[in-house]
Parts: sequence; C-alpha cells; structure tokens
Amino acid sequence: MKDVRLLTEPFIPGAFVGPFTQANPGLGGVCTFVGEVRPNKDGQGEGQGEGQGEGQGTKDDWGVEALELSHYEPLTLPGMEALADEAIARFDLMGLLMVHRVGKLRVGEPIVLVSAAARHRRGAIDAVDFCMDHLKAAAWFWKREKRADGWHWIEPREDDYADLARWDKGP
Amino acid sequence: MKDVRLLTEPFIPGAFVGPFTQANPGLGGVCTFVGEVRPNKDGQGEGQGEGQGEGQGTKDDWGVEALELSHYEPLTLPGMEALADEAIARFDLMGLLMVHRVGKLRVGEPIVLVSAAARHRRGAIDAVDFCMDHLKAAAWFWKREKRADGWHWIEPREDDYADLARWDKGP
Amino acid sequence: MAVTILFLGPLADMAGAESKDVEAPLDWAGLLEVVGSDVADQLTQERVNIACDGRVLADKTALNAKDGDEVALLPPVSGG
Amino acid sequence: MAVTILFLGPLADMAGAESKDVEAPLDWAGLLEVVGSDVADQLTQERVNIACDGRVLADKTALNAKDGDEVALLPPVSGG
Repeated sequence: MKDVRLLTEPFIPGAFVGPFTQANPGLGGVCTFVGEVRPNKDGQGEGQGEGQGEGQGTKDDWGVEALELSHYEPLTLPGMEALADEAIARFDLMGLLMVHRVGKLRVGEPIVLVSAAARHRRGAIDAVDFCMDHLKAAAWFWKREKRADGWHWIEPREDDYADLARWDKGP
Repeated sequence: MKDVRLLTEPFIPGAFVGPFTQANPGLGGVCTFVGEVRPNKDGQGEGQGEGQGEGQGTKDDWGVEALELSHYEPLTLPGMEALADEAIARFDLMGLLMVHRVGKLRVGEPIVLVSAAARHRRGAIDAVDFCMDHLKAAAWFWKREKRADGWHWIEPREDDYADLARWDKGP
Repeated sequence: MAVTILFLGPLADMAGAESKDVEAPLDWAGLLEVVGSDVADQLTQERVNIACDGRVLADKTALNAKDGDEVALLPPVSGG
Repeated sequence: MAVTILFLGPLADMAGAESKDVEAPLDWAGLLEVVGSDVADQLTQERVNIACDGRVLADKTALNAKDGDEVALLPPVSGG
C-alpha cells in the first residue's frame, strides 16, 4: 500500500508507522526515517542537520528558532506520488509511507517521515535512503529558517546533490 | 544514549522507538529498522525474508509456522554492546537502540529492532544498515524455523555475507 | 483573465510579492521583462525552473502562457 | 568439577544433547574425541568457532580447558 501525505499540522511518527506496519502483513522488514527540526549548532562546527541547510557559512552556527516549509500545490504532492511509485517499483516494496510537513515548524517537530515495508531488509533500507535523497534535493519544497537575525532561505548542500546522484542509472 | 537489549517476550517496536527518540533531543534524524517473522512464501519464488534463511532449496517454499532463536549468554549481549559502540563511533551517532528477540517467535512478531539517532540522515541510515548486516551474519544467534515437516536450522545466505563484507575497512 | 505569475521560495522575497497578474499571452521574453531584473537574473540560471499550468517546462524559453494560466517560478528546492 | 561442553544451534541436534560434562583438562585432540564424529567433522571447519570460559578462541586448536571451564561450540550464526 502507498500512503503519501502533505501535512500542515504537527504529527507523531508512531501514529503513522504503527498502522502502516499493520497494513502490510507478511512483510520481512520495515525501515523508517524521521527527520526533525534541529536546534542547530551541534557544537562541533559541523553545520546543520536534517531539515535544514548546511555549510552556509558562519550564520549556520546561530540557533534556529523556527523553520518554514513552502510548496507548490500543483507539483508537490503529485511529485511525491511519482517518487513513491518509482521507489516501490525499484525496490520491490510491499508498502511505502511518505509524510512531509509544510508550514511553520518549531524545533523538535518532525518534518519528514518515510517508511518502507519489504520482504527483504536491503530493499526497505535502500528505498528509505532513495526517497530521503530525493525529498531533500529533488522535491518541490522550499525552506527557510528563523535565526536571531531573521529568516534565511536554505538550499541543499553539495552533499545532498552528491547523495542524489548516487541513484542515477547508467546510460 | 546506548540501549541494547535481548528480549525473551514479544515487544512492540513503537514502545521503544518513541522514548528513544525523546531521549535524544536535538537530533536531526532517526532511522529505524524492524525485522519480523515472515510467513514465508512470497509467491514469487524469491525465498525467505528477514529473520529467516533464503535460498535453501525447495523446502523454503513451505510455510513457516514458528521461529526459534537461541543464543549464548556469555557472548551474545556483550557482542551486541560492542557492535553498538562501534556503530556509534563510526557513524557519529547521538544514540543507538538495539533490541533482539530470543526464544520462540510466531509469524508477524518482531525479531529485531535497530534505531539510530544522528545529526545527519546519512549517519543514521548507514548505522542501521551496518548494525543489521552484523546482527544478521556476525552476532551470536542461531535460528531455526518450523515448517510442516519439522524444524530446520537456518544459515545466513551468501548475500548476507556479501552485505557484511561491504563494511570491511581497507588494509 | 490574465496570466498569474507565482514567485516560489526566495523568489517571493526578491520580487517583493508572492504573485503578480500580467496580461496574456506571456512568453519567455515577456516574462523576463515583467519580473524585475533580480528575478530575471535568477530565471536565466539553469537551476531555476518554470511551470506553466501545473507542468514543469522542459525548455523554459519556450514558455507560452495563455489567459488563465498560472506561471510558477521555481528556484532550487530544499525539502526534508 | 569438570569441563562442560555446550553444543550451540544445530550442533545440539547433531550431538543429541545440549551439553556434556567431561573430565578436565580438555585440549583440542581431547575435544574431538569426546564430541562424536559428526560434531568433530564440524569443528574442523573454519566457520565453526570455540569459546572457552566466555572468550572466543583465536586459534581453537590451542584449546586448554581447565576444571570448571565452559567450552562452547559455535556453528555459523544467523540472527536478525
């Protein structure tokens, strides 16, 4: 089963993953990734975490107060549906759950949830990896974060593009 | 935080993952894998799924009625602890949760749960992948499954050894 | 009716508006004229896409928006 | 006291028992003698390990179990 959602309100990952797992009897494994809004600043100069930009200079070291995700209705959900279909076919999944927040988020709130059910662990894990790379750098979302000095738009890092390129099929 | 457990009774993954996530504030992402006892027989001749052997010949196509996991007390939990420590260091994790069942399991019951919390999604996903490959083919467990004709011991597939070898560091 | 231009993400800050209605029809040259020079500079970059009527254009310079079409200007994305 | 030999996983089926107490001391040659030929065949395979007193032996042929030691025979594992 495929379940793809855009949510405007906070959600609890377990409330989706539990029923999703139940809805796929006979599965061998379920892999789930949940990305949350980080307070930023990991104290090691590593930049930002999931759901935020990284390596954008010194301002990254400032604390994040909020995150805002915008999207473009006519493209965003259809794009996620197409991504889910591709993952299901490519990794031979029994089910795929894909949830993405839009709107304003506070630190600690989940931004994204991807859960893949498959007969084999490799398919489930790779599918989550694949979907996250695409949601991060190839889905119709724009995000900005509020720091002490105001709002800043975030672009994917070079690493995100490199991660995405791993999935390109050969010529 | 590190949380490694051997359980003799059925467990609900969400009951571990929820508190684990809460216990790691400031995380960027959490990746979780749950393996369950498959009823076998996916109807596509692919053999068995997670938690069971694969490619062991035609008897694999028979339905699985139960699974039994045995372990060796003095080695199993210390081995899991060492694996967790290695994953935490290697993937720069904030937290790692590793739960493995022993004893008799019925179809649909979770066998294994690995959850990794990290600042970056790559670390969280890779850590789960790493731990699962090692639990599957390099941890002190032995498993057998009950089919219509009795109990059968299961060995890792060649694929499992190949998956494990991916993590070998160069000379 | 007219053509509605939507400025997504950082382009809205740059344009000082989230949308702008202009007279139909609207082609690539016309678009570059009406969006202001900052946004026009962005549009000429390869990583900025344009959707017309809900479809991303393979060749944005082939834009040909008619009455009632929505033209969305799509800067580099960042989700998850 | 004596040495307790533990047969793990499929080796228990092969030995017809989960454990067996034998006289100390017990070395590699002695072990092969007391476990029966089927298990002894397994033990000579590289993929079968031996733990003595809770530690896996790097070289199982160096086994030297004393009174009270537990010798665990560890066939190829399969978890997850």
